Amino acid sequence: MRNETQVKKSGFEPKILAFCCNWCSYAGADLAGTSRIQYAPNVRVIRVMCSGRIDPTFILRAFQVGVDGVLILGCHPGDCHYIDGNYKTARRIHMLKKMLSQLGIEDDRLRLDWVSAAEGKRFASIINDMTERIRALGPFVR
Amino acid sequence: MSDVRIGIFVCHCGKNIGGVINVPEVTEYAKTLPDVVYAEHNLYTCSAEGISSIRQKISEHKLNRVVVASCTPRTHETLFRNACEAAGLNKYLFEFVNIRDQCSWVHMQEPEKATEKARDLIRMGVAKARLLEPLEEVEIRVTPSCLVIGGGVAGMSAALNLANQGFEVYLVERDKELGGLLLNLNRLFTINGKAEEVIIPLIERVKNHQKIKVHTSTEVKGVAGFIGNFDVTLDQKGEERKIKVGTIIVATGAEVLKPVGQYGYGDKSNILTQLELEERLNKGMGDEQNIVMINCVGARIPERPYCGRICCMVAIKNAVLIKENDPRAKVWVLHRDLMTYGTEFEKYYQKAMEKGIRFIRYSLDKPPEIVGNNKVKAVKVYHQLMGKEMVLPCDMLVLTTPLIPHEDNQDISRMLRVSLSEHGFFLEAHLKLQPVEFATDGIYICGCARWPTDVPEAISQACAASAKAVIPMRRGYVRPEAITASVNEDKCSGCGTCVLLCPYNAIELQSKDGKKLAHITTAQCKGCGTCGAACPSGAISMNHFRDEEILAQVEALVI
Amino acid sequence: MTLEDIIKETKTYYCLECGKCSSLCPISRHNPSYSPRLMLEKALTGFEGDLINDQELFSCLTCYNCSLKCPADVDYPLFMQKVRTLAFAQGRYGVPADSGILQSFMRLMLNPAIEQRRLEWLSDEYRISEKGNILFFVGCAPYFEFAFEDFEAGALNIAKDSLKILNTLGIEPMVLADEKCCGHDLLWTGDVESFRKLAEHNARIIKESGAKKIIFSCPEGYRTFKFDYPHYVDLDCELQHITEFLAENMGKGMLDFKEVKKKVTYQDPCRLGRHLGVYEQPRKLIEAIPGIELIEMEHTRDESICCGTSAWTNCDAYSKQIRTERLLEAKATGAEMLITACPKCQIHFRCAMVSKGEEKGPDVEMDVMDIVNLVASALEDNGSE
Amino acid sequence: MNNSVLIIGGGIAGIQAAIDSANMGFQVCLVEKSPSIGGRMAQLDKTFPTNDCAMCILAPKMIEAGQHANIKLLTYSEVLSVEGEVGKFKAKIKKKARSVDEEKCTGCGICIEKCPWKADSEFDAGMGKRKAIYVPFPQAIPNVPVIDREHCAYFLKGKCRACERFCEAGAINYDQEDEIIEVEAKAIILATGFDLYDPTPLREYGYGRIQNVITAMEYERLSSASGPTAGELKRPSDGKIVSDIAFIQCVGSRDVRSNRYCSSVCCMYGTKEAILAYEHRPGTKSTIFYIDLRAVGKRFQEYIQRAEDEYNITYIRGRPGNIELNRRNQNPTIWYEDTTTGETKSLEVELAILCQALIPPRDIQKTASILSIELDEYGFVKTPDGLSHPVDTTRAGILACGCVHSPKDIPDSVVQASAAAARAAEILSGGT
Repeated sequence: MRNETQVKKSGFEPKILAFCCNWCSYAGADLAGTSRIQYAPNVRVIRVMCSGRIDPTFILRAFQVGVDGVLILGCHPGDCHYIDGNYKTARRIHMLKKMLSQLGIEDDRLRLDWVSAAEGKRFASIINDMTERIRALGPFVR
Repeated sequence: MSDVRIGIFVCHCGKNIGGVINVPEVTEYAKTLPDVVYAEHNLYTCSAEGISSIRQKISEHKLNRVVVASCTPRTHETLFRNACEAAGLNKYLFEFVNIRDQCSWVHMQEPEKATEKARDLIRMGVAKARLLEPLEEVEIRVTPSCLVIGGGVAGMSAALNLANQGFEVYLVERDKELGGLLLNLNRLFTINGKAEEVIIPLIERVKNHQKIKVHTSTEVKGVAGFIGNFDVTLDQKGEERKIKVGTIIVATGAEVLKPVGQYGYGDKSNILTQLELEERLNKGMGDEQNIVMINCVGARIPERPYCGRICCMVAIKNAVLIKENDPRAKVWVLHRDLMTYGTEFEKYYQKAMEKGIRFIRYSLDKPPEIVGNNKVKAVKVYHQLMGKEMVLPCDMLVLTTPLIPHEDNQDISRMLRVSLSEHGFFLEAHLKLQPVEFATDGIYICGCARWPTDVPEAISQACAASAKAVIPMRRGYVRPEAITASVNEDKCSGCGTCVLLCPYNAIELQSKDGKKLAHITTAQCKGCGTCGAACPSGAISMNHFRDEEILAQVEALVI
Repeated sequence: MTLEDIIKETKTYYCLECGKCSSLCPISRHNPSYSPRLMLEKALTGFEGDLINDQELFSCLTCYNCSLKCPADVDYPLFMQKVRTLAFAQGRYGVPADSGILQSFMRLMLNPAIEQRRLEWLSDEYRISEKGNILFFVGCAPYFEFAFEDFEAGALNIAKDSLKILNTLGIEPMVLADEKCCGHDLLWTGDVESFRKLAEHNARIIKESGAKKIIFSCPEGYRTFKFDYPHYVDLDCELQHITEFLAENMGKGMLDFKEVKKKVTYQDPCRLGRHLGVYEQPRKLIEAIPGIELIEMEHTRDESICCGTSAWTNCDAYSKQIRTERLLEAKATGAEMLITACPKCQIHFRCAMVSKGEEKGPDVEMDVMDIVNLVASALEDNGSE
Repeated sequence: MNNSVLIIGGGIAGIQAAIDSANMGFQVCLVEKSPSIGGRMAQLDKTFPTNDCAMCILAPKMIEAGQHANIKLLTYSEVLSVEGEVGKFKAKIKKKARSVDEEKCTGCGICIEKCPWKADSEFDAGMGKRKAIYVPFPQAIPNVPVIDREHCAYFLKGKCRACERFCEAGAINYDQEDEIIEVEAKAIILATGFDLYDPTPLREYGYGRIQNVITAMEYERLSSASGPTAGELKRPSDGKIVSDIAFIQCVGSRDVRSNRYCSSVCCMYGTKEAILAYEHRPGTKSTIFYIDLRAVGKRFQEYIQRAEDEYNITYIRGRPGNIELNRRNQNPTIWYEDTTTGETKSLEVELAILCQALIPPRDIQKTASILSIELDEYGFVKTPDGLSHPVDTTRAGILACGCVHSPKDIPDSVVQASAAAARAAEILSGGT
């Protein structure tokens, strides 16, 4: 699945897609901005109301079109604006990860994490960490 | 040819965006995107000039989708949506692209990469905007009346508040009389006034209020419908009656635990609960000289971990009354923590100490033991803070027990489709910020049915529940979230996955043409989209975040 | 007075059983079997016998460290004073220090036939008046002088230097030859009847003297006159500790200090400090002497630590530990001298430095001096000594 | 301006009362003395017993209040006088000069970035710095800065004007003056909350003298991801990240020398803060000193149980006597009696946190005299009969909710806020 000849890992800039829920993680991403915390420019955020909205299809489609890594960011357990949407996401992603591993897709390419509206710094460090991990893995090739 | 006409407005936000991102270049790029017919950049799109430009360009270029690339939807979406609406465009045809908080501000040292990211984000925004659909905010009429279940101090207070605001109230009480738990109390802390002096006038006011219809000896037998339109069946001793209400307040209270089998309660004649002591105090005490009270009987134990919240004050109140009645009497209160929280209760505790009531701390590891056969003669207690066993002579043992939920809370919760917490009390929508609301719109909760409360707290909660109930009734309609889920009945298999997942009980399976199909009560849907993500048949569509829209965004990420 | 009365009077019923008293108590920190809180618990639960027979009943220093910080406003030292009265009535009086020699003297004084020769030390260099407005209450210094001869208690010098300073200010106070013990120690060990007799005697002779104002160099006498006498006798006089009086009159230009190059630290006596609230005047006085550098100890003012014994009772190993620690704290400041304002503090500290045949502990040697002696030694034209 | 309900105080109680009243259809004027609404809750890291992030649940309410068509926000404003009676109150409100034009300001923040002058941040409880032109915190509503004229070089020395130079919206206005606004209201809701007890007078605990003795609110800001240390529990003396800490309950509460009442929430917030310490650094040991563990709310006992079982938190029954400083390592040493064993001991920790009392707002006397309402012996707002009118004051038409009545937790404050809105609605409907 990896094309190691085309791009040298060192010069590779991964494209990462992040799904953020409106109430916690998207607000946390905004706070990173208002706090001017600098992080890797590799992520593109799609806002949804709740991480519970994220259909596995979206993630699979992202890999299909050549996104190198997908991040799902929700509210911390117990903090969900919609009572318990994030628990449902957790279960769903857990299942999806098992399936992806069957396909030989590296575990690091899909990550589920929690960011609160007060955690601008955490948001930034997750993005940086994800970017580095994907950079190390190299591009995901269609 | 597509008839989609998109207009894009890119904001410099002074230097905030423009200082990092090449805004003119991005604007030019935006013009090349499919269906984009117009693009401009503004120093501040949110300024008066920016807003009027949006309105002007909508009509000038017959725009039917608008994209603003600027700060964050969390603070500015409403503003831009309103600008669209003012120009006659459905506000859901607006899409926000965040190029400041999540782009220029966080990549200040990398202007080129930030510009590239802005291009990507705008492309993704346009991809979604092309597919946006207008949404109608439907209005649901709200019947301006409320059903209050429970005629105790909470229920009556809620009813009065609603009725005084001019709304019709059906107050349903299962007992013969209004009044609830307070009917059995002697005096009320911390004022130590007679309970009847509070409850009787309240009952009179409720009974005499022309807006309140009191139904005693009546139970709620069935509830159907949703906010604004509940169909309620009342059952008065077998006689059924149907009413229609817009809102429902649950104020069914709680009951005092009877500690059967504990410390010899039930076997020995001189053991009472605090509630039974109230009656004795009301009628007149005997000549008991040594009174021992044990707190936390049946509370803060593994089987019932919660604290009864008000029991300490009940014990203090009755201890003081005994002492005032006969200053020679000795009163011991055995406790595990005195929960006299706040200003008034702590003072109440101090007053009791002044009066000579003595408090002894015991631990759950070494609970008090009683001495005596047919009657309690003494109580043995290990004084935890002296490390010493004491034997207290005892003419009367009083057990302080917590309020516990009614057993039939279960039935009410099923009927109303609201939840109970693990303790058996009703579960609010959010413990901190929505303490008197249920997750289901239009149904509210107050008083001891939610959690043990004293009288002022019950009244506060009753008024709070009334405040929530009155909002839709005053308005006369509810406009539920337009961003909701909807079911494509042709695709629905009736599997019920969504029904189980919905945190708001907004989905149920309904029979239609011989098939079981998911039906979403739009008025109850909050738009989280969990159902849509899980629907195996792809039958549920989440408005404004439809699969097509999100997939288009995903696909646009990579050119 | 019953135990219940005591509970009411001292507001013990408010006790939150929080243990703040015990955690602040200098005795409790060393002696695991003593806890002020447990004393109160015994009272509140009606274990009167246990309370009265408690070995530790007389260990309390009545230093007010606990009460001053008590969140429930319980007057624990007063509680002790009153409960000891109950105990005394049953023949309990703790372990008197020095075989009870001082208590014996106090009680001997009760004998009306006794004719004291307590002013023999008064030489001509001190000017006193037969009649006047101001009375100097000498206190027990003459007795202490002999009782603690072996480590130079210097108690009498306090009396002498007090007079010297007053004279410098142009004051020639009355001193009374028939003055008796103020009764402080008897009161605090439960002997109320003896205390009453001493109080009555002192009140009578002071009234006869016509004094309008009494100056004390001993904080215990001051405290006793101020807070305890009013419950037993009627005596309408203005009362002042000599440091208060001097601080008040310092600015009048009559006290000229010469330079004393010394680093000193100051021990707040419990009575003067926490009981009476006199913290600033002694400091003001010390700092008025040129060349003196006053360095505060870690625990100072209202947080100061007691010298370890009160009322010549229950002076035990824990008492010694307390004062050893206090001396180490004083030394840690780098000061050369420890100044105090109570003759008993001085006696107790000096005692702690004497190693009576025991294994040598930490080095606690340090100069100790009463503030009165310090001030007198700093006066220009230092004639005496 | 004609408003139906005047609400004084823009913390969670005031915000909730405003939103409820506005949603009922009434015109609301919400007056807040600081530059942003949000109040004390905005300062909190997380909230017990759910450990919700405070800002996550508060910010949407702030935005709702800020954007509601029926709510007029007057921040950085104070009520000067109230005349009239129920149904026809007239209030004079001083809108203090922000030195920034609210209409022109876009909230871009460039002025703050460029301002060279700093002052202690009130929002960070003095643990961090802010600029002389500032918004109290990033999520502030309104997102319009204010020039603190006491720290601004231009106002002090007549030089600088950096903010003006960089503001492209031309919103800086040094000549702006205080404005007096008259507001008519049929009912008034007082929700000015509480202040925090300053433990300096309790010298035995060494606050102000021992660097590693801090207050609970200071801890809250240290713990907060948006705080001055970005959520790292760095102690003040040396920036060391702590892993052994202690909390002292009833500092300024249940104490005749400060406040005799119980502050209601400290046992719980202390527990929460200890749990957060563990979450920041698993394994962290916390000791909580208490007298009575007052955990009376829903799920509170379970919270305490979890704290003990899962978060390495030890509860010791005993109110410490004093805190001493270990000069070698700057650790505070806490002296206490474990009252369940009768032993007097000491415990050395890396950081000691004083769970300070909630006290009436420091200007409550002034507020009370402006509104002609009575206060109780502690300075909290008195209810008319102590029982049946829990959100009323002694004056008809003036209601009160939240901590200004007595210390209480967030759910109870929110309940009272809604209740006050309901009572106001009753009054506005012609009832009593």
